[in-house]
Amino acid sequence: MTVRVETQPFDIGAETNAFAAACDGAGAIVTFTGIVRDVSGGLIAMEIEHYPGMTERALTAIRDEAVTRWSLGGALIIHRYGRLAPGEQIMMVATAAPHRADAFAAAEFLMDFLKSRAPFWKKEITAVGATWVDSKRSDEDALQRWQGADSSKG
Amino acid sequence: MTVRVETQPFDIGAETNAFAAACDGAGAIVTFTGIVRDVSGGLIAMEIEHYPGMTERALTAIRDEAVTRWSLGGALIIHRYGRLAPGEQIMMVATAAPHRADAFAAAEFLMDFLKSRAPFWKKEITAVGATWVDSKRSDEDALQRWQGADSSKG
Amino acid sequence: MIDVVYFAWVRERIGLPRERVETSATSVAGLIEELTAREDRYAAAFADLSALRVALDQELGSFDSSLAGVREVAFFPPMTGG
Amino acid sequence: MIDVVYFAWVRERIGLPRERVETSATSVAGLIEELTAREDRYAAAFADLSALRVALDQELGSFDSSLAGVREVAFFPPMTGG
Repeated sequence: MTVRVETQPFDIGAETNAFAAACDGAGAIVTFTGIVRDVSGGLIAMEIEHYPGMTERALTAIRDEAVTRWSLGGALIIHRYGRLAPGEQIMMVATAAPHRADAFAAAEFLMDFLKSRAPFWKKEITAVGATWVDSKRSDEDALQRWQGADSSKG
Repeated sequence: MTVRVETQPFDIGAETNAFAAACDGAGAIVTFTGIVRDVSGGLIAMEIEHYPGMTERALTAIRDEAVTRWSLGGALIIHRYGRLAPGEQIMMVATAAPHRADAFAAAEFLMDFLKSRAPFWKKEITAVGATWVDSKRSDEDALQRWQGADSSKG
Repeated sequence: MIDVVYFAWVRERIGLPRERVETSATSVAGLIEELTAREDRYAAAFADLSALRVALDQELGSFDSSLAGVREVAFFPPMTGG
Repeated sequence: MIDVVYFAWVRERIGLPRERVETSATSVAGLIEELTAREDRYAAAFADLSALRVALDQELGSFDSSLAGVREVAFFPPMTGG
């Protein structure tokens, strides 16, 4: 049940193995990894700013909510900040549950809340300048599916 | 775009890293790992039988269908057979896509089809005997959500 | 002549994984009838068709499927992969 | 006295990450009015409130939220984590 906010790169494979080893008895493990994409071909770096203090608080609240909604054997959130190169991992979540439906639902829930409710902001640095990444309407919409179902078991 | 059917254990972390490295340009990677669970407390081993030839054919067809439905940067299926101890990995799938919704949907699709359409059969060996695992109605039902949406992009 | 293969408890009930069968059946259902008439262990394996699945040359089929041109028929319970 | 913190383009537009503000405002909206009246850079940052989010003592709030007992107010654009 770990939440980490850090600057240094992490090893997806090593984190996945450590998570799986810690989740003794789980039948299903889902991981999601987000990677810096060079969509337009000129990306030099992505700078991620966050709100120290609030970030840890928000991630912990999101993780606790997921653990309450589904019977999870484990939940992990790692999110980096600072300057990242294209191809580097931005963040990962992992969930463990007895059954696959819960592990998948919890991982998607964590991602949807991370995207729009955790205080991170991304800036894309290219040769021609820097641009703050706009929030996506689709990310805000994705939160709707978790509303009004606080007591549902996925 | 790999499909592997094999007896030996695999390293989830190493497979995840190799998959991520091969999926250059992907923004989102989802992995699912299934692990032998000792539900009732007396499990000695799980024996997995499969249909050589048909298995590879079925997994490849399922993988190809996922690649057609979603714009995937990569898709991996590994499934073991033979005798497995509790806590060992049974199988894993991994998907890579530009966006998380596609990576999640494709991974769930692969799992739903693997569960009920790939020719594997599980037998649980306990101190009191051996029992073939029954197929679950919920697994068959899970397939329904993918019907009639062959041309949809998730 | 057709290859007939069995998996999981179907294999255990019939007592062998594979056999070559001389048959005049034209459909899967016809083949099942012939096998069932042979011996009790076949009758036991095919007693409840709703618990069985069939593949023809390694593609899922149905009990109505024709055997024309088919080299291998497989019988097994619902699959439990993943 | 209240700590006011800014992130992302709000921070860039206002030109500082954090300041202590002497305010008589009782709500977030009141504080924004006071800041907007100060200088153009504040007016620019707060021109479109629909593009802004607010947190009170590190919990998301709204522009209607009361400042009673609040030690830290943060202004930032919609979050783009993950």
